[in-house]
Amino acid sequence: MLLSAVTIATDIEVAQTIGFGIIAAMMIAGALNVVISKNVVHAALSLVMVMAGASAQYLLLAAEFVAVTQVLVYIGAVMVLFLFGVMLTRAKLGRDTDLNNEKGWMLALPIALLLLGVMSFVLIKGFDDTRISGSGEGKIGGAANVLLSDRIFSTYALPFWALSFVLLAAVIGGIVLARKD
Amino acid sequence: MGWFLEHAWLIPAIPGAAFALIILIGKRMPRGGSEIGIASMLAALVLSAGAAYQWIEHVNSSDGEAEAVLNRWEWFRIGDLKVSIGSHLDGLAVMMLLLVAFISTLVQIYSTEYVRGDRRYTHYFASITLFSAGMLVMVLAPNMVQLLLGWEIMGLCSFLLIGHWWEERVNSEAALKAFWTVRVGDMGLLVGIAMLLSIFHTLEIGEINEAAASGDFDSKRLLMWAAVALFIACIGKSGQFPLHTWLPDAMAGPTPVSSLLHSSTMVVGGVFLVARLYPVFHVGLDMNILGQHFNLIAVIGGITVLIAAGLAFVQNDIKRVLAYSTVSQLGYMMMGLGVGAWTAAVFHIFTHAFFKCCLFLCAGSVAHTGSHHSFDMKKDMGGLRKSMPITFAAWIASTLALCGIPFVSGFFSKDEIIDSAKHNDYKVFYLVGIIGAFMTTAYMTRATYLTFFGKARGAAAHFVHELEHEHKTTHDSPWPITVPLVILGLLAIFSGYLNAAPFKWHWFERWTESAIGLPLGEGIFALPHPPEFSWTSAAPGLVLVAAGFAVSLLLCRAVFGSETSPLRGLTERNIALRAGHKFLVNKYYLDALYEKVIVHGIAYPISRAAYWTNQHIIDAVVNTVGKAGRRTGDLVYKYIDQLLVDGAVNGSGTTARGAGGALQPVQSGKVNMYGALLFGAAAVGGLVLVLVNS
Amino acid sequence: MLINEFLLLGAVLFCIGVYGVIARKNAVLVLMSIELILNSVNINLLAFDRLNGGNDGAVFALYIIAVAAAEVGVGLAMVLLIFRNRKTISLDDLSEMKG
Amino acid sequence: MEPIQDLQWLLSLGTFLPLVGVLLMLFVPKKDVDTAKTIAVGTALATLAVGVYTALKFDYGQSERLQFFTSNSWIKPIRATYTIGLDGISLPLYLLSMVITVVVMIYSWNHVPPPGNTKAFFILMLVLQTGMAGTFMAQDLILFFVFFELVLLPMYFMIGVWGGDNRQYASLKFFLYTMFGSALMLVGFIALFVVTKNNASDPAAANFSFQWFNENGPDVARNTAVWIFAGLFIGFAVKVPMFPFHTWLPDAHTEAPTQGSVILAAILLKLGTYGFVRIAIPFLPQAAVKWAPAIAVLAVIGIIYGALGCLAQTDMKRLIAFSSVAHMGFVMLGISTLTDLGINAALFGMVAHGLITGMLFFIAGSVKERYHTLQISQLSGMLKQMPRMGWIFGFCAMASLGLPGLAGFWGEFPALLSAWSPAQVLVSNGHLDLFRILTTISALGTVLAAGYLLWLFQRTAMGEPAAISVGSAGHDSHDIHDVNAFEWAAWTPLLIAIVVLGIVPKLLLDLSDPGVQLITEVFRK
Amino acid sequence: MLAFSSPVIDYHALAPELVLSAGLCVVLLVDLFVPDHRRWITGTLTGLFLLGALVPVVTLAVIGDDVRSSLSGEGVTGRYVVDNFALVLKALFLLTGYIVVLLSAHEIEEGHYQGEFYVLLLSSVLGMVMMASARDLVSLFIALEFLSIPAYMMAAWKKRDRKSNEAGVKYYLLGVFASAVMLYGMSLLYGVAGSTLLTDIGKSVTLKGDRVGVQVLGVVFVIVGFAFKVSAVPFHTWAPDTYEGAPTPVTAFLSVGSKAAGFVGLVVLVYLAFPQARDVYRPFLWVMAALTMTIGNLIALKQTNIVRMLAYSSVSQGGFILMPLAMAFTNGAQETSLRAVIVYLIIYAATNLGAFAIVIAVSRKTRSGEITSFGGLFQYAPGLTVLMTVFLASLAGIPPLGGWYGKFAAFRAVLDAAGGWGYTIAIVGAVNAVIATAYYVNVMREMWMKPVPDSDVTPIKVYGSVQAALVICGVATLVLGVLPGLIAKVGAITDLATGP
Repeated sequence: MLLSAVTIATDIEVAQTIGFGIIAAMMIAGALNVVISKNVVHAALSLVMVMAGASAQYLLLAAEFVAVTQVLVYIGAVMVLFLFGVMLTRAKLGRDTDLNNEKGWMLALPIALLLLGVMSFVLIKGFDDTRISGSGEGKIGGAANVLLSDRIFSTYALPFWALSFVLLAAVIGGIVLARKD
Repeated sequence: MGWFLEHAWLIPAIPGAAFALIILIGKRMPRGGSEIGIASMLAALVLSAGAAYQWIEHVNSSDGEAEAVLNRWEWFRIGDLKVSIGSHLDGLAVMMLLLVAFISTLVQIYSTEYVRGDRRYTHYFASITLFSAGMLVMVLAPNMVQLLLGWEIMGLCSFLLIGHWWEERVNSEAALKAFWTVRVGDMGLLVGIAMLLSIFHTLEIGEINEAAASGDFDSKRLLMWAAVALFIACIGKSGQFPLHTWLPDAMAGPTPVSSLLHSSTMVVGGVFLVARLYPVFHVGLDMNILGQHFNLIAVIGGITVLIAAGLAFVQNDIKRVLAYSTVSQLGYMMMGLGVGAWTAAVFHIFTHAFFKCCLFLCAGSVAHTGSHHSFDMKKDMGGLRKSMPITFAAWIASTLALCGIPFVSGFFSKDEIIDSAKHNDYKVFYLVGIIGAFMTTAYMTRATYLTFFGKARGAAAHFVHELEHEHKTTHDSPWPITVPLVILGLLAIFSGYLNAAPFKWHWFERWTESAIGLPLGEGIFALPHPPEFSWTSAAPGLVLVAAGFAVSLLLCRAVFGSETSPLRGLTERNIALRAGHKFLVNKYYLDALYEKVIVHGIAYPISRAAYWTNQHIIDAVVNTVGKAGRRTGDLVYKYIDQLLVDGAVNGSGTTARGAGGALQPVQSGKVNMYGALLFGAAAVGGLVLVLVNS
Repeated sequence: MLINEFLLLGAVLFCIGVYGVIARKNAVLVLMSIELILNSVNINLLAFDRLNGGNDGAVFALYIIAVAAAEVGVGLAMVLLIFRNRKTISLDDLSEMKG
Repeated sequence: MEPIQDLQWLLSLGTFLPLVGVLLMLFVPKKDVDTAKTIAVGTALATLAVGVYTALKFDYGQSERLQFFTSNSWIKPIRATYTIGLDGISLPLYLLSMVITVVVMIYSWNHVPPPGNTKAFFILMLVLQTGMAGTFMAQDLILFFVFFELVLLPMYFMIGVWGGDNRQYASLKFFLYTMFGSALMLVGFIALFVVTKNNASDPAAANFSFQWFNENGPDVARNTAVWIFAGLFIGFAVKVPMFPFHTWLPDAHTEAPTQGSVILAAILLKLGTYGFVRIAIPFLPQAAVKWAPAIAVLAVIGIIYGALGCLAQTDMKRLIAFSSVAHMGFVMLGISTLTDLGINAALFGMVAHGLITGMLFFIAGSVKERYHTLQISQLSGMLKQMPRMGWIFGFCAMASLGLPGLAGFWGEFPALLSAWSPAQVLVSNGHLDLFRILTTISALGTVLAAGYLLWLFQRTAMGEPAAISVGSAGHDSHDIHDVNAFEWAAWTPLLIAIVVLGIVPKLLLDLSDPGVQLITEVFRK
Repeated sequence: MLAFSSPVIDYHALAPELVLSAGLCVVLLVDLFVPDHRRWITGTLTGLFLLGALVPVVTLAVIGDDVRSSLSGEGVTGRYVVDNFALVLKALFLLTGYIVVLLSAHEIEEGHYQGEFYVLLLSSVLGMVMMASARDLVSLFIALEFLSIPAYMMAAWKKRDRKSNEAGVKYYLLGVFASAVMLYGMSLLYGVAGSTLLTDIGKSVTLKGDRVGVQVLGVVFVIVGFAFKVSAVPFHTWAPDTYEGAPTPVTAFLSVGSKAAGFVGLVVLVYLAFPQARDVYRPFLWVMAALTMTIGNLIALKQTNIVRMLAYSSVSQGGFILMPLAMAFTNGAQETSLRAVIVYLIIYAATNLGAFAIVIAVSRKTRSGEITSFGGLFQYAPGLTVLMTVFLASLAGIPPLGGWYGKFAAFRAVLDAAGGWGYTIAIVGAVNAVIATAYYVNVMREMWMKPVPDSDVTPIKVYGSVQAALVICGVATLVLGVLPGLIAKVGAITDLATGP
């Protein structure tokens, strides 16, 4: 809402970029904390930060419905699940030295860096200075959401219908597996 | 052309059928199948005689060269190659037919007595009948395939008959040795036939001979190799040096077998083959080395004559003496063929068959009646001339023939070979021939002396003693034995007159000559005409024969007979020194003495050495080759097959399993590892493909 | 704005997630790392959506969010299951079967 | 060459009749052994009767043409057809498979090896029969392949279940070897099809029938053909077996029950050589020319090597098994000459080897049954204890070593003749000397054959019976009895065939020659 | 405001899915009200619905000879297409599901959560059925998750069994990793093409221009996702562990249904989305095929547990299916390749399900998964032995059992493609076919030639449902081997091959 209200102008891009930069830095920091933190709860909270940041980025990308859904589903539901998971498995709430594989980083780091190298290489080469069109016309506000919902209920109706069954199955199965008997 | 000539195929067919009959019902026949065999042989004999008669008529009616009588049916055909089966009758074939049928008949009659009561009486007659069939098939062969058929059937029967008493290992060993050695030669026959086919594009003997004689072939070199290959087969079959060692061992078989197969008929198969394909050998093996024009056949034949004759001196076993003698005589035949005396060689086949067969049968008769189945001349014989007069007479007649005493059959054939060698410029072989004659006489004299003269020893002494006990002076073998002996003895004396050069009687030559296939006298591959007989050229040979007789007799008397001889004195002294007359009686000491005489004697060192060479080098080579083959088999099997080839296969299996094992650590069970693998593979795959594609 | 800003952010998040799933032993933390990856995908999709127009990317992203929720549910149910059976949620211990 | 299309049902009947027997037997309770045996033998006899009827109806004047021919669609999408037919080349083998099955079944009547389970044993034999007969009548590569492989499993079980002590290893080896060969062979088949299809002017007409390959195979480019031939070569060479793919054979033969050995020797080995004659050489003549020297060399190595292997054996059955390597070497030598003479010899050799080695294995089986051992060193004097058995053994040994007048000779001798003067193409490629050297070496093989066979005969049959067999070594000598009725019934046909074929080789050669002429025509120029 | 135009739905085309989803609800509800001793009702119902769903598949095949789409008017280019290709596979999935139901009847812990199990099974089958028709990235993704998520849980269904837990978790985690990678790839593809429709992607992914790298990475990552599903090496690691730990019927289901679904996804992608990206997918799939066959086989040689052995065997069988796929679009081999993949899948399904059915039947008595526990099976269960032999021989590719035709078709396809790639992989395949035989034969040997390990030769009681499954699989294996023409004709599935 905040950013979508702003009229589009080239100088705004600067602000957007700055905003992006700040949020991105925050997200990366959070993400790193998720994977290296020694405290499970801290990791979970960092994940919240990443999620929120992502939501903000979605707004920057003029996808407000997704952004809202992100907040609702991830921060609202998934994170709660995670925290329940942490508690139900009686993980230590404080620091825990037993979260990582021994020498796990020695394997993980090269792979991650290799992937990063490959990905950034192709992305930079492929989308060198491609710009996202400044105009968010037709994408902002209620009209955009209508379009989105039209899409969901016409073109992507079948997957949507399937998705409901996926969730049903996940719930049924999850209950069976998780319940104590 | 004549019924008998047209139906000559019946001659082998009847014994063949008889063989089958004997196998099937022989055991149930009153005489164990022998009657079938004899009947079939008689039938074959009659048919052969008829064929011979008609052939002579045929020759007489055609002036000049008589065409061979061919009667063929297609056996099978593959593409252009047609192989027939049937009969190819010419002088050579007719002569062989008659010979084989005749001798077979006599030997079978002889055998009814000789092997009476044998546990495999029926088998014996089956085999010997089959042998005759095989030999007749070979003799009649119009092509190489049929010849090979007969050839191998003879080999089989030889194996069966040598090993007739297979309960004893020695006999079966001898049978195997015979078969293998001959088989080694047969390699040459197989390859040789293949070569002939590639040279002449046919397997018909008539056509091959014609083409070879007329020079109608592509490569003389190939023809030479073909002849060499075929000759290797002849060496094997006819016991020529260096494949002669099986023949003496083959004496392990019953004596009639030795007389039929291993002296008179089968072993001349090789000679027959050379005679049959004479143009091939004559043209192919005509070598010219260092300006000396000679034929390989003659070389081998000549070597065999001497080597075998030398060996015959040191044998104690009478059959072995005769066996070496056979080898030596076969050498003569080969030598005759080699020096170009085709008729003489073939004639020698003819006469030799009678007297050598007779000699063997005599030996058998002696063993059967006089020496209690022993063939050891020194141990179990001696002094039998009075008690077995018929046998003795036959023996003497045959021995005379073998030694080439004038006016007895052997003289006419052997002398012509020697004469031809001289006449055709084979000087060395002339010498070989007369030296051979000398040695022949010498060893035969020794054998005769040991068997029939002197004092009866061992089993013979026992036999003589029993006779005295029964107040009889003679006890010869029963009639089935003596009748053949008498017939053969007479033939040994008189058969030679069919081709008696001194009297200018050349019937045999006239009747058989058509089979040579080569022109006489002129043309590039022509044969020389046989020499005119003259007593002067025969004289050196005769002198040597006489000398051989004399020397040998003296030596024998010195060792075994005369009490006044200085050599005898030696033994006297030994007795005096050592104590007692036991020395005389005891065979062992006699043997020792005999050995000493041999060792210190003059004539013997060479043959001793030759025998040693034979036993320790040539025979050892044969045995070693056999052993080495087996050993090689062992090694190849053990190391190459089981370790290498099999190992490679099993190894690859093991490697596969090993590789599987090596890969298992990937499957560590750890999710993180799996994840790392998944992402890592995706990253690497992405990287590689991105790099490749951009 | 350059699209690469978002894409590279996505790439970085992706790789951090990958690092997490490999290096982490605690099952819950691995699940969290996966969420990082899924988020990076969403950022990508939305950036491309913005580039291409047509809302497909946004729809895709929404579905991914839904599926991710289902997956997390299932995942945590399984984590509880193994915790109940083994009293630990260390993935290291899940290696009874191997080879 | 237009095939003759009368009596189209006959071959299918002959091939699949055994399966009807199998179906019937499935309903027989396991306990009711006699009924099962009766059905099995009855089926085999009925099959043989069909075979004899086939032979009677065969037009011998036109043996180069396929007869009883029929062609139906089978697997349309891949253009495999159900094309069957017999000509003079396949008829003898087709019949031989039926005769051998009957004979083996009669022998099995009271010779089912441990662990028993007669019903299953007979079922396996019937299934084998279908596979064998089918292979020889198939006129389509895929059909051929299916039948070719059909024999694999029954034989595997026959060796593996009813075999000797080391049966599991042997059967597995047999199986894997054959699989290895047939996998590459299948690749070769398909490659051949694809290549011919792509070359053809009318690719839509392409199919897997032999006829198609006969017409289009020779046009394949030589280099490609050589590679495809390699695939086929390995497939067939393993089955033959040629050196160095032979090592499965001694093990399989040694461990197999008598019946298995007989079928293996008599028919299964022939599938490989038949494949060469029927498939590899006529379809890819240009590659055959390239490969012929290599095949010849391997064949001769096989001859010598097999013989040396025999000399080293201490086990009678293993010795006979090794002799197969040598004999099949002669067959392959004949084939490699690419001449009518050589290939005819090979075809004759196949039948002859089937009869003779089959007999030898029968004897080995009966000896084992009586003496409870096949160690040559423990056998002796068989002739004395069982004269008939001994002489039959001697007879077969003689036949095996290639004595003229018996069947074995006509496989070896013409092969040698042909090897000395191989096909004209080989001569013009400069292989004449090689072949001539090989001929000489292989002639040595005949000597070695005489060596090991007679040596075997001497050691086992001659001499006095060994102590072990006269009752002192823990079992009764009344085990040792001469040839019994079932054995006579089973063996007599084979023995007669060995003699008859030996004396009248024309019987087979006239059948096969016209077909062979067609195959070798191309090599004569 | 734009008016929402409701899509016109072709209910006939969607009927199989609808029947299944209805079945899902019905089973769920019925389960609530069925007393414990009547639990079999749920299983039977599930089976009936699976067969019921087959009815519209048949009618669609018979009536609708043209291509349909769920949303009328989209035709071939639709996002959800019902063509012959899809129908054949739908039928395969439904039958696979049915056989798994038959196998599950007595195997899933009796009385516990049977209803829920069947619901999950139905969902998973529904996901597969959708997969066969999915023609855009979103549908593919959803279908994949739809079939996977229930499968994760089914793998862990034996709740008290630590191995089963482990199997579920591993499967789940690896599955999520793989779908994460795949999603990233999909996002890239979407970014490049601007559309989620596979045919549009097919037009854009040309490996030309600046964004080659992005395209390549997208293709690779997407393939990785499906390679995981088909357990291609090196993405196979989960398979043995999961197969071993999961309840055996689930293992059968995973090794057949889930794998087939993965292949369907791969096929659709390769044929519709990547036809111009041959230089990327061919080497990638080629290497994977070679590795999959070889490594799967080599490790299988060492296995002592029958299920684990079958797991590796199924890994290597996957390699044989990948082989023709790698060579699609090489020298016009697309049609034979497609046919090879489908035929192979069908035959493999029949054979492998049969093998697992035997394992289920036998392990009820032996209570062991070791190969040695099959020792002497022939002595007390000759029928099972013969059937198992049939299945194993079919897996080994020995005529006249079905497997040979699958192998044949695969070889045929790669040789059709000709060239070095094709010939080389064919040789690799041929050699592997032999290695594979070794471990199949090992089991046969155990059954036929070894003694019974505990000398207990009481006959095995085989439940009726398992018997039925065995009969279906056995007959299918035999018939498909002798008359492969029956299914080779499903090669009218040229829709995909001729492509857009």
